[in-house]
Amino acid sequence: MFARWFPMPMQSTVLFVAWLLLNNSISPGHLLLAAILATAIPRYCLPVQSKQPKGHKPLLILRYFGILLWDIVVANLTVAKLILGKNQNLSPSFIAVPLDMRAELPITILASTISLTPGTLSADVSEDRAWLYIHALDVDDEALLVAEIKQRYESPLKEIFQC
Amino acid sequence: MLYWIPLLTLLGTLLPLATRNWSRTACAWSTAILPAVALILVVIQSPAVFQGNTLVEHYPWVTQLGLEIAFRLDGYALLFIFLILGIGLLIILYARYYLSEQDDMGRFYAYLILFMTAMLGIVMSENLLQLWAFWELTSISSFLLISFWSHKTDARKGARMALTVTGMGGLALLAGILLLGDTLGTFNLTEILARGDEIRASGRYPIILILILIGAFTKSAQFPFHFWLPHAMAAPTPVSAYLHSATMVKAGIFLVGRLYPSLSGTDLWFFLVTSTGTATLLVGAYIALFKHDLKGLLAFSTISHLGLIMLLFGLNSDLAAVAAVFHIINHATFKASLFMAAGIIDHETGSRDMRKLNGLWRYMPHTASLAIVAALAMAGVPLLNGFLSKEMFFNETVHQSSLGALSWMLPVLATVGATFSVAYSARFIHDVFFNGEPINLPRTPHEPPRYMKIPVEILVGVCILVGMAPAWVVGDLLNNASSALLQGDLPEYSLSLWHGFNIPLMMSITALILGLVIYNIRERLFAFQAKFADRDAKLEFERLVQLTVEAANNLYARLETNRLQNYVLTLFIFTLAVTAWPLMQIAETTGDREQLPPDWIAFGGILTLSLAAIMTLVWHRKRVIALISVSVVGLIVALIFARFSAPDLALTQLAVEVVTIILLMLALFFLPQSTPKESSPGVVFRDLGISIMVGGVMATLAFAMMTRPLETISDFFTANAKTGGGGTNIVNVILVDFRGFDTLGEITVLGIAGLGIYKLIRRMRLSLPTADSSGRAWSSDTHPMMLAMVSQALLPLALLVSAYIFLRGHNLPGGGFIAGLITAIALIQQYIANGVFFMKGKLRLDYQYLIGWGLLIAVATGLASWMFDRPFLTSWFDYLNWPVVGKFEVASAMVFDLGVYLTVVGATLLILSNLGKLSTTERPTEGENI
Amino acid sequence: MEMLVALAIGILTASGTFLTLRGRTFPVVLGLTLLAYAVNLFIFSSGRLVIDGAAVLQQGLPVPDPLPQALVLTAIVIGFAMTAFAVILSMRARADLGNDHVDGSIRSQQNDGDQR
Amino acid sequence: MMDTMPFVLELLLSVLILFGAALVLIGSIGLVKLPDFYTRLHAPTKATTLGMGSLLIASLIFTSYVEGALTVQQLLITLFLFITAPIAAHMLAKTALHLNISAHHRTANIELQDSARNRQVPNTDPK
Amino acid sequence: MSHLPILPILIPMLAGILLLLPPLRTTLTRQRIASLVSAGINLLVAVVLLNQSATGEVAVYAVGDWHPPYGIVLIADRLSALMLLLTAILLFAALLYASAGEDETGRFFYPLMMFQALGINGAFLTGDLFNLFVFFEILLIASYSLLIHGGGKHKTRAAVHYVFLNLVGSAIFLFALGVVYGSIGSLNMADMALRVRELSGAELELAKVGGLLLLVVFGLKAAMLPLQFWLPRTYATAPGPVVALFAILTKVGIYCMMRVHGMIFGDYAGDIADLIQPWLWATAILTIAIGAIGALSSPSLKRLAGHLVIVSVGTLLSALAINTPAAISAALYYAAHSTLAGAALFLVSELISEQRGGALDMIVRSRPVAQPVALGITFFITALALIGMPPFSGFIGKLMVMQSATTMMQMSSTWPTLLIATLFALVAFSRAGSTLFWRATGKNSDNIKVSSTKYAAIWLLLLAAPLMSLFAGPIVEFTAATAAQLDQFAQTPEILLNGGNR
Amino acid sequence: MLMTALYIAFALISLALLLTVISLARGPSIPDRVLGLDTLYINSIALIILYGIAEASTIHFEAALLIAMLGFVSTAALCKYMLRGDIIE
Ligand code: NA
Ligand code: NA
Repeated sequence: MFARWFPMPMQSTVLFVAWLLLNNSISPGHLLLAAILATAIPRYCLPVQSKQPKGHKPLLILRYFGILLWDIVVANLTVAKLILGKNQNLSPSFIAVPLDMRAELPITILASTISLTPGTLSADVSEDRAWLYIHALDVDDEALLVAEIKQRYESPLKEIFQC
Repeated sequence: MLYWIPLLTLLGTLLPLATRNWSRTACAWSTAILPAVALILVVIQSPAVFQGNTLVEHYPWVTQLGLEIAFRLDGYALLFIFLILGIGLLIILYARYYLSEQDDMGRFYAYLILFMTAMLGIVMSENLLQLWAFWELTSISSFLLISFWSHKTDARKGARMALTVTGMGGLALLAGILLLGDTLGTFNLTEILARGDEIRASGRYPIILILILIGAFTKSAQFPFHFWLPHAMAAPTPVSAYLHSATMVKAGIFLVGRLYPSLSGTDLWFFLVTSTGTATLLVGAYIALFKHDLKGLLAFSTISHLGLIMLLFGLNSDLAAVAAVFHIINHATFKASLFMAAGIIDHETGSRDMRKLNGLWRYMPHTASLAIVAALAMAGVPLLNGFLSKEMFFNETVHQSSLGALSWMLPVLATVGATFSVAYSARFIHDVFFNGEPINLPRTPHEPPRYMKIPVEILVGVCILVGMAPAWVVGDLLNNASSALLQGDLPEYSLSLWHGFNIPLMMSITALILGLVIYNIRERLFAFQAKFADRDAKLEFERLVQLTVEAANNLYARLETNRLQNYVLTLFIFTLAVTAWPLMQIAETTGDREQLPPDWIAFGGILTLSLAAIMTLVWHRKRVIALISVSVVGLIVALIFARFSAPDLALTQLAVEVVTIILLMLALFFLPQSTPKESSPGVVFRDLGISIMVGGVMATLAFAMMTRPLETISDFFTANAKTGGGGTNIVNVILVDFRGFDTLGEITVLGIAGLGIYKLIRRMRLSLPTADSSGRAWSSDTHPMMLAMVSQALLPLALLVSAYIFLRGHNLPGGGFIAGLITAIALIQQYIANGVFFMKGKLRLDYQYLIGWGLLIAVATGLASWMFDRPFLTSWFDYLNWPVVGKFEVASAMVFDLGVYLTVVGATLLILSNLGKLSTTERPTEGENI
Repeated sequence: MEMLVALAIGILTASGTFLTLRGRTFPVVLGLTLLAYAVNLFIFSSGRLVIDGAAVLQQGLPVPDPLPQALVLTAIVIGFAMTAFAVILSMRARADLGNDHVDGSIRSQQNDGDQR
Repeated sequence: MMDTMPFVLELLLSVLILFGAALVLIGSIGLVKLPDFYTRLHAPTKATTLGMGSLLIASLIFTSYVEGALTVQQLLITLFLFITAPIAAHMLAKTALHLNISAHHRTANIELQDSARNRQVPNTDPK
Repeated sequence: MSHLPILPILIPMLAGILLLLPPLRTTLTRQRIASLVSAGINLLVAVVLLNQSATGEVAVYAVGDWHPPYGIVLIADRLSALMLLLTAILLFAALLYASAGEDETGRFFYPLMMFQALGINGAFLTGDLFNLFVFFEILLIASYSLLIHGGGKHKTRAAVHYVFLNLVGSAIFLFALGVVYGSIGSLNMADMALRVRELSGAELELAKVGGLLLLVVFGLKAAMLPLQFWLPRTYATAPGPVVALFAILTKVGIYCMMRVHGMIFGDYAGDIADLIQPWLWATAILTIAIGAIGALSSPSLKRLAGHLVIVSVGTLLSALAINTPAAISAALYYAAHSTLAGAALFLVSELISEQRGGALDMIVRSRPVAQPVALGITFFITALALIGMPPFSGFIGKLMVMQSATTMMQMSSTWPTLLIATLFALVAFSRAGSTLFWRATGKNSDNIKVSSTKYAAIWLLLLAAPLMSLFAGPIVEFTAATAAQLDQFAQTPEILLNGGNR
Repeated sequence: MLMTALYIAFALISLALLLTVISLARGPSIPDRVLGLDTLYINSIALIILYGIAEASTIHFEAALLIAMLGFVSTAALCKYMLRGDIIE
């Protein structure tokens, strides 16, 4: 029943909140509208959504985003410094990160995370989704970087999506 | 009831068509009926006319133009009517036997009667404009008659020549008539004839005279316009007999006579008419002698006699005019009979070449005797009608003195002309009927069928009767005609055979003797003539026309390059041309409205914009780069709108720009990636110059406007947006309410564009590039995984946003259009990220229906207001207050905006999704159309 | 400020004009797009410039002339429809005529088979 | 209303604004300055996220203060940016790899470029 | 209240929309019936409107109930009624002709024809300058789509020229609107006419620029020299029934000059009076000349027809240049005549080209036409009408135009051009006709099946030639009254602002 | 103080705008230019946000929102174009 009305509860929630954010009001009228849209839109979009593993452990999710935010702040400052510094001091590098996850959504989130955080940028994923190629702006120790990515981001994601 | 005369014949054109499948005799009879009735009608009317009355009838047509249906019957007209109908009937009888089985007789008779109608119209017209109408009708119907044997090249060419020459004359005539009418303020003949002095006094007289005479001269084949007539001989002989004896060529003569009272009596008249007449008389007579073709000889003799008549009119003497009228009668009779005789000969021997035709007297004595009498009349032998009018003619030439000391020239030239006419008449008689045996004719000659000769007999009879007892036979007719022509008392003249032994008689005798002499030494003359290249007028004319056409072609080809670049350039240059002058009148470009201070953003923004625009211009050959630059321009324009308090514009501009870019990318995939360097430096320089000027003009205009205060109607909108339109977003209220009609039209445009583009795409067959411009194969990763993921995730959000934009549009920036574009873009993003296959059938939407429904909803909203007896698109709104939900607005404008939304989504997706299909197996299939 | 906007209009118009005078469809389409931008700014400017104006009815703020804005919106939409048609037509021309010249044939073989 | 604004708040806003603007500028500087495409790619994707972030927060605080109520629409913009920026960067990198745009010569394991382009497992043997 | 004035817009619009949706879109038969019916109703409405306007009544319909000068108004007066009737006749004839097969060669034919009519009718009705632009765009986009109906190289090639040129034209139209609004401050034509009298100094000059830019736009629409080159090829390639409807397009341009320039920049506009006349003199004469030359050099009958359209445009322009009520009246009569006869000729050429195999309508020796008599007569009448030969409408029209020239200067410039053009047309037609019908070789293909519907369509148009001539009296009365009414509007635009009059 | 900060910020952003356009003009590769365009979108969002603060109005947030969305779409489309040529397949 619930599944039929809210095939994608996650999205529905996001939409519901987003609507209130947009109008920034919690008047009954808007609550009603939000509810309607949050129900209608996902039902309409369902066909164009490919099947993805569900996320679990909401707390873990929140924690993950917390870390992410903090890293973004740090990342920006480091990168800013690098940009303003001398180009000669840069030691850019391509790095292949082995992946333990295969599902599309987690990989996408991981890749995005990497792109948003310290001097790293997801370039591409190997066809078998076993390798994530990233470009780093300035690395001295690749192994360290890879390890950090895997434990700081991949493992929580594996936990969240249970894959 | 005069109008019945032409009307009957007009109806008469239908009978032969109706009876074309009956027996030929029946067809001929049914053709003859109505003209005969018309003739009877005329005869009934004639007594009144013979008492010197002029019958006139007016019926209003386009009175504002001085154009009315007006007929006139006086002696002059009566004479011509008798000729037209009388000879016409004889021709019908004659043609019955002349035409062969395979000729479409019905069609022939129809044309003939149509022509007859036209002639009657001319001679009976009381209104000059109406006369002109019939005049043109003769040109057209004669075109049909001459080209009757349309499979023959020379028939077609002869017909076209006649039409062109007489048509040209007709146009000159029209100008003359209009000028005349403009001078007198009327087109009615009675008045025009009465006010001749006014015309002659007017400064426009010379122009009027020349224009009208051109009309008359071309029609009557006067030198130098005579050349078309001989080639009209390609027509069946009955046609020649009719057109070139009594009717068509006489139309010009008729006109000159008709307007004689209004236009004659001046030296200019004398000079123009007499000289033309004389030239024609001589040229015609001379050439006639050298024609080996029977009809050719007759054609030129016709020209010559027409010249004679014209000459007479030119003499500015009433007596001469009488002589002219008399000769009109005589020439009609003998020339008609001669043509018919020639036709018979042609018909029975299969040849018209006088070098082959010899000694026919033995084979067809009856026809021969008829032809000989007629020919003698043509030669002006005593006791025949031709003699009388020629005597009068000589008499007139002798008694005029307009040339002062040189007045003797005219009689001499007249005699020369007469001499040659004797010569060619002699040739006609001797070469054809005597002069040994026929030389290998197609058929052995014999007499024609009985009834074929009757018309000839009648006409020849007339020739003799008139010749013997002129006063008794044609006296009254001539008197009436002449007095009607002169519009006054007749001069003294007698129609007796014997005026004593006077100069004219001597002239005649001289002409007779000399003529025979010339005929005897003709061989030497032929040899002499042969020295001159025989210039074929038809070829000359064809060449002339060809040259004109080629000239037209060249000129047109030079002007019409069929190159878009030239068209656009012309457009811009013309734009500059018209705007230049007023702009130069503006003393001070800067107005006195207080200007805004420039600031950082504006500066940076405009600089960026300019850079981007110039980049587009500089790199327009590297297409992708140009594309990117254009999108920069679009972005900045949007920012400028935002900067100057126009958020709606900013939003719309942004959305539109992205869709445009996507569209351009889709197109670029199939188009060359780069533009070749084609324009020469000169061209580039020129184009740059023009562009800079255009830009300069627009910039100047903009600046001049912006720096001046302006009182507009907009305060009304500001004042009424909330109260009248129910919205605080004035722009949106204008769009969906104050000027909702524009928006309705605008989405219609969008919808139509969708349909049109769909049409374009359906039959499109493009080959897919397998590699990019640098030859690199495309990436194997058709739909990058992460992009697909995120796009899917964004779709709901995007839809939410568009819902948001839509709902707030009435009071805050947004609205149906922008919402529609956002939806469309969000969906297109799915196509881009996931591909057509993935999307196929997943969105339950028929975009074409979407357009239809969108437009329908918009229109329906407009129509709804009819129920409240308000005009189309009258808006309605109210504030509802529901429990829980609270107070909210409902407005008809929102329903309208929904229509906008749907149309936009439909059109955009119809375009883009179908365009996407181009490259996939989803190609639209041929065949099914609706 | 007015001067700057006028300048922008001028430059856009000039570039657009120049591109519409080119011989291939794609640059012409780009030119038309630029002209459209120029036109929109032009009409917008005919309502005079207002900064910090109220986009929607608010108390005490200068209201910019809304009519030109509405006109521009209509113009933008129509311009979009027209550009779209022009773009697809260019593709169709390439497909049917084998080249992307605005005359459907390169200068050398001008007017070929165009005698109708 | 700005003159009535408490000093601390104003200070905070000013700092946020300047910080954000500075970061955005730095992003663009990087765009011009950095040696190769892949390094340049880092500049906007990063510098801007935080730059935009702080600007948006500034505006969030400001408008909330002006309207006298919490206005949070800005968060939605931030959300959009944070979702799209990395993917845009990814697509650009992917494109650059496909177009064989060479990395700066001092880039380490430059050979990975090829395996990345062909989306194969890495072949780390130096060419 | 009466919604009559807006019906000519709503009928085709609704028809067009419904033809896109089931149940109408599903079968061809339904489409044919539906569109012919709606065209019929449209014709009926046009007749009613004409009757109403003939009484001198001017209906001003305020769309959205927003009164002038603020809202958009539709003006149903004599002029618009006349033009609407012409369009309605053309539409009906074109659809009738198309229903005999032309409609199967591509999609959306009927909806597009309806939208085309919608655009034209709107242009003839609106009293608002920007709304006029919108309707221009509607009729343009529809014409773009119809031009390529049926497909083929030639159509595409012509379409590229036509579309791109007109897109530039639309841009200029918008520039013009910008200047006009920026200097006069209103969009309602009547209101502008009033405001323009108050202008002076730079504002006045700006208004002039606007008015002249509008002349460029309308001139392009009307195919006025030097903006006429696109027309012959475009019209020659478009499908017959479509071009038949296009025959009114050039007149839209002329109409706009009468309406807009006549009212806003007309005789009573103070310092800006008779803005365009100086430009019209030269262009009129040259337009006639180039048209006549083109006619003489036309390789095909359709091209010839196209050039005759240009000649007629030139003739109309010369009347506008003379710019007296008499001249305007003449222009109106001539416009009506040339539109109908021109449309007929395009359809005739289509028929001819169907019957001559590969030669189509090219003026060259070829196999004879299948129906020499029926087709011949039709062609002959059409030709006479277009050349301006009595007794058909062209003759009256030419007389009117020539008589409207009163001063020696006017006569000496217009008469020779007109008469020479007539002669050229005569020559061109006699060459074309004798070649097409007489210079035939081989057998005609008997397998050609020509439906009588097509003849019906043509004769529907062609009947105008004799009838307009026969009833020229009353018609001229109407056109004269129309000219007078236009003059009245130009003098006292208030009439249109106070909701018309009786 | 806030006003001063704003003006400085405006100057900085305008500078950023110019730098971006320069890099866009400089290229050298097409991805470079696309990157420039993408950055330009971001910069203009910043501009609008600042402008919103300066004007003390939220009227332009939709514009910012739209730019955020549409910027991504066009960047993605351009990349797809360079990768596959055909952006909708
Ligand atoms: Na809006
Ligand atoms: Na709109």
